[in-house]
Amino acid sequence: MSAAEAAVLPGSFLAGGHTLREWLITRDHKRIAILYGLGITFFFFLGGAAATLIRLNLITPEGALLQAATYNKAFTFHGVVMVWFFLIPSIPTTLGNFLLPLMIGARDVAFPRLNLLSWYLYIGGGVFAVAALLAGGVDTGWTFYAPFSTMFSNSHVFLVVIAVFVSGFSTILTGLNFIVTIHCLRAPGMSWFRLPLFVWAMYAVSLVMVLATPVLAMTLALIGLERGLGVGIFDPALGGDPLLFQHLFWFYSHPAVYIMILPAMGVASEIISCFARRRVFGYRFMTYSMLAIAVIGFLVWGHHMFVAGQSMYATLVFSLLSFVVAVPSAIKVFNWTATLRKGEISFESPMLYALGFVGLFMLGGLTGLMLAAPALDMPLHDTYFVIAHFHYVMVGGSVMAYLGGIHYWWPKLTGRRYPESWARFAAILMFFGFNLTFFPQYLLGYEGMPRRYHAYAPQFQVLNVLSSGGASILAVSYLLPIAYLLWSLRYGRAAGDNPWQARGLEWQTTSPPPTENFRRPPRVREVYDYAEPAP
Amino acid sequence: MSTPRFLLPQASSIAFRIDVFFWSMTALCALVAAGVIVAIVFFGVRYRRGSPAPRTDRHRDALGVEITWILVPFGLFVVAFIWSLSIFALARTPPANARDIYVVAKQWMWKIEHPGGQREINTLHVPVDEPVRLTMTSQDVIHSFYVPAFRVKQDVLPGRYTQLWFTATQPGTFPLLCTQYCGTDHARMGGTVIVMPRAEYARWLAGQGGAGTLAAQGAQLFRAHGCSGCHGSHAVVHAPELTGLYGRMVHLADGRSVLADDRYLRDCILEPSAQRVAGYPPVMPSFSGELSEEELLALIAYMKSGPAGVADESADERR
Amino acid sequence: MSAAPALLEEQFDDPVQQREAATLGMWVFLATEILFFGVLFASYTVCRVLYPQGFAAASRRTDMLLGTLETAVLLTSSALVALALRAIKLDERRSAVLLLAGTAALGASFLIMHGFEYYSEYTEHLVPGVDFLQHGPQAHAVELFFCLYYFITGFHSLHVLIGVAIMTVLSARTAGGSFGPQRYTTCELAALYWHLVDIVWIFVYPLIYLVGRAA
Amino acid sequence: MSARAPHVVPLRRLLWVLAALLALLAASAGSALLRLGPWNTVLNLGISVTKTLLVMAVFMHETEARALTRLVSALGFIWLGMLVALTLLDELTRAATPAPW
Ligand code: HEA
Ligand code: HEA
Ligand code: HEC
Ligand code: CUA
Ligand SMILES: [Cu+2]
Repeated sequence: MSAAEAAVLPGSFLAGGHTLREWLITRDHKRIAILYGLGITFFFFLGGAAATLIRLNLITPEGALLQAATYNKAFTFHGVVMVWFFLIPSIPTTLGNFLLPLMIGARDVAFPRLNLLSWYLYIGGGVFAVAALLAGGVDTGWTFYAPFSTMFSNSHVFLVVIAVFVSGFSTILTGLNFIVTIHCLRAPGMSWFRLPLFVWAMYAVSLVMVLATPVLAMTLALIGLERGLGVGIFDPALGGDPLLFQHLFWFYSHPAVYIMILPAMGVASEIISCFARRRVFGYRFMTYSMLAIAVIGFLVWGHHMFVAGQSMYATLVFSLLSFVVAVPSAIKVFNWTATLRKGEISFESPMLYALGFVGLFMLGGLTGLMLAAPALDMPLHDTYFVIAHFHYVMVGGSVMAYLGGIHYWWPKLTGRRYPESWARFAAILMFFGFNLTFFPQYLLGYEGMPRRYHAYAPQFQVLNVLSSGGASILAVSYLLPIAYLLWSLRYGRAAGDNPWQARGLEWQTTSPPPTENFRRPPRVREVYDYAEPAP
Repeated sequence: MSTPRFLLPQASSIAFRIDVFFWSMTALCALVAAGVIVAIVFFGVRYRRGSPAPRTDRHRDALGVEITWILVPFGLFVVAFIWSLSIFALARTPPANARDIYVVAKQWMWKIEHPGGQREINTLHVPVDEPVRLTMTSQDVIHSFYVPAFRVKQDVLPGRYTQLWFTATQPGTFPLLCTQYCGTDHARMGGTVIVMPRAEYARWLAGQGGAGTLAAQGAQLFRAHGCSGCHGSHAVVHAPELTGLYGRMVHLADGRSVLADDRYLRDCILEPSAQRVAGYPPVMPSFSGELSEEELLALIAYMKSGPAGVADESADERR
Repeated sequence: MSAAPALLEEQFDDPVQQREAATLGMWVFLATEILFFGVLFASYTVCRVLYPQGFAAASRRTDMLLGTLETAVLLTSSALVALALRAIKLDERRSAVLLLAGTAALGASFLIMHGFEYYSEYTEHLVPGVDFLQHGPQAHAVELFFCLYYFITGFHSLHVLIGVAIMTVLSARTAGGSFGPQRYTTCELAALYWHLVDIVWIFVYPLIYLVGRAA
Repeated sequence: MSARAPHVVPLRRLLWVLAALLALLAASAGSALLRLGPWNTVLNLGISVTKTLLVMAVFMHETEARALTRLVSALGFIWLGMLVALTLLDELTRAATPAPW
């Protein structure tokens, strides 16, 4: 960063305090966001490296590249890292940390020290995860199903459990911090229904983080204890119930998928509104639907257990509730579309990412609906159909939105513009690479190719090769932004305070913002006030 | 299934129904998705920045529209839910006349036992056009029994019985897969299901021999483990008659009534204290740890084998 | 005489806002605590529903007298913190110091009593995974119960231990004049924490010690 | 911490609550020795809930708290309720093999 800082406004949060030490003890939410950004990028590429191994191995039906045990460790590590060390913290801790106080007109989050502590916990958890990898890896799948994880696996389950446990506290503290910040630190005049949808998304996601993560932490602690002691409550030999583990795990992990998608929804709302130059259609419904997702999302976890031996009554209820939770998502998709109507739409790169998000999230969500029907889940469960479903929502949805947000707020973060045509190219390449990678997996799933297989029947090869080919395109499209964003730090032209003519409070301060965020109190107005000229 | 082909065969009675539902859902989703994408493209072009399209009244919300697109999807979801459930209910309700076959999973193989005592590993022979009910358990971790051509799948758990049924409709050979991650060789834990015409199947069964029927093996165990010492008709201990027990409702000491199914019999043997039968002394010991999963299945097959089976053996007890 | 008002951190506009933020944060934290323990209670519920008699038999093996005594101790300590907070607000520093020290002492005595319990269970071979030797029809369910017993009470004792440490420090700091009518948020938050630890025990008590006592 | 004097709970109220808590403790210990069947558990949990409400209302000052605080303090319990309820929905209805139709 240091090269960029010379050109940056004096008094910006990037200026002053250049030493490593000053960064590592900072309490400025903006600097903490940057620290998180570094960690998250690292883990994304680590998880991506594991994905590379997976896709390379699956080019041939025999799985020639990796041995079975190694393959199992590869996808486990891929899942663990991507979920807990990349996607769950991604948007909240980077964009959220940076923007939340700015958007509500505050000087910082409510508990800056806690914020820094969260980062250290995240890194501490990450150290354990990497340690587990170096020690030889773990082979339970990211779901840690008992009794395999407790009594049978002889890999480093313990280290990974600690990794996730520790990073769980980071998530909890971040959520707690955001909830209190939004409740207590809004600028005068910033009423609830003037909050940008991104802030609402942060609020909803924080609720989920705070109420779901403790359950995961404790459940994994039980797994660790059971492993250590050789007995425990999931142990079928004692009459314990392995399905109890699945209940507890999915009580967290289904809401966790909404931890991954809600922030993405918030980002998309900001971008679409800005580039359509129009108030988000159905603003209130957008807020209610996010809260509905956050709450109802807690009541659907059993749809991961339709064929696990769950009772029929439970299946019935969970299936119905899974359909119900799709309704608020439908509202959102339709409202984004309607926001385009009568807009003045331009297609800068953030908008391309946002529209890509809407389309791919929709496709992933719709296949989620199919899985929510037990009659279809019976053949499709634990096949590549499920893999395709969740990569559509998580990679096509959340990662797209995350990158869109990075591009949209890049000028605010750094004061620089990136090369726009490269950015558009990367976005479009990503869209194609993504579909090529994951669409064939729907077909594989329908055809009956199970997941977590390091070798497969020969008739699946064509589709698998297509998928691997797509993954290499995808890899390029992820490396591109790294390259041109880093380039822009040094050579990008100055962005000005509000390059997109956007309306949020964060655009009323300088780019990059000063340490205290606002030099003079921002003017709070109706949200997305594109009918009026920019202040 | 040696030749690669695109569409999976529909080789069970339920497969067709599931496929119809699958493609209907796919069509519905595709329609909705196409609608949204067309709308995005249309708006994107018509309202691109600088286009002359009229934009009066643009910042308005519309309550009616919102309500519509809440209620219409919800309605469709309810329809899908009911349709799905009607199929799933069928898929989870084995017909009473189903042929029983027992499955024991372990890392990384499928062990199959037929009521006639025939055993096989990683292959399952079934007759065509006859409902088959699998009673499954695992010796170690969770596995999942999946036959793509039949569109059926059920996890197989340690310490518990789960059930799966199907009626195969086409003779042939179909892959059998494990779909619950179970350790290193999860991907190799496969096998085949061989569907045979009935006559051929009968011949196959007969040719397998086996160490006596499963029930007969069970009868042996019943004596070897001392069950007959209490449950035999001449035993001194006051213990319930097991004749015709299977399928009846049993009244328990704690006031509950439960159906005497496979699971119940298993629990009675392993954890008798958890369900004491009303009116008997609580003296039956637990046999957990003494019997393997296969032996348990044999005992249960024996107790299920009807009044004749059990009565004969108690007659045996007269020595 | 009384402590100066707390420093205002830069992100807050005024002390009221700062206090509200701290209190809200604490309550959110307590909600997560409930869910931490919640996993254990939910597991307990499931296992007990599966093995009602086994759990009754196992519960009879616990020490009801000690359990009851421990409950009384914790309830009293909870009242003491409430009184201590009141004393701080009224600027009665001496009694506040004593009350906080009393809370810590009661917490410590709770832990000691629990230590005795653990020890006697150890001698009775009731510690799953370490030394568990029980026979009889319900042995498995008893083992399950004692797994949960150790998870729940162990996790709870950890909380008590942390609470004792906090109360000791607060007592010392009160003596040093850190708190007073103008400055008591820290104490208030610590008190909330202690009450929650108490509430958890209020549910542990009947679920662990009182099952099947009448049979 | 405003200029106003902080709110103080009357001494007597605190002592009364302590007395009530100890009395309830005695009640639950005593009732556990009576043969009430499943009602033992119901009664005991009922007593626990009462004690909790007392602690929360008086010791934790919830009677004077903002609505927001009360809501947050209920959240953990509500979510725990959801976890237990839906898990039990599975566990309690599982043994019955027959489908519900
Ligand atoms: C970001 C993450 C994310 C998101 C948002 C979702 C969203 C949804 N998911 Fe997904 N899911 C995962 C991540 C996610 N999922 C993961 C990681 C797994 C696998 C875990 C594992 O086993 O490893 C999984 C697995 C999974 C399963 C279990 C599959 C199996 O293992 O057998 C099911 C089953 O019901 C399911 C359902 C749903 C549903 C109903 C939604 C809904 O929320 C989707 C709602 C959205 C829409 C429906 C689209 C927009 C709506 C419209 C355009 C409306 C109009 C439509 C009509 C009128 C038809 N998911
Ligand atoms: C949350 C996020 C997330 C993300 C972003 C991704 C991203 C990707 N995932 Fe992953 N995936 C999961 C979450 C995620 N995944 C989960 C939870 C599972 C389940 C695990 C389990 O079963 O337990 C899973 C499982 C999974 C499987 C199934 C494995 C199996 O069941 O056998 C596959 C197979 O194709 C796959 C592929 C990919 C690909 C190609 C990408 C691509 O999008 C990745 C593209 C990125 C890159 C390719 C990085 C580019 C960088 C480089 C190329 C440099 C690399 C450096 C070196 C090689 C030295 N994933
Ligand atoms: C010491 C005597 C004794 C032995 C040995 C014994 N049982 Fe039992 N069994 C009983 C009694 C008494 C009951 C009824 C009380 C109860 O449910 O525990 C019973 C109940 C049962 C039941 C439930 C019957 C019903 O009506 O619901 C089954 C099934 C059963 N036993 C099977 C077996 C099998 C199989 C074995 C051997 C592996 C066995 N028993 C060995 C005494 C015994
Ligand atoms: Cu057995 Cu996978
Ligand atoms: Cu889910």
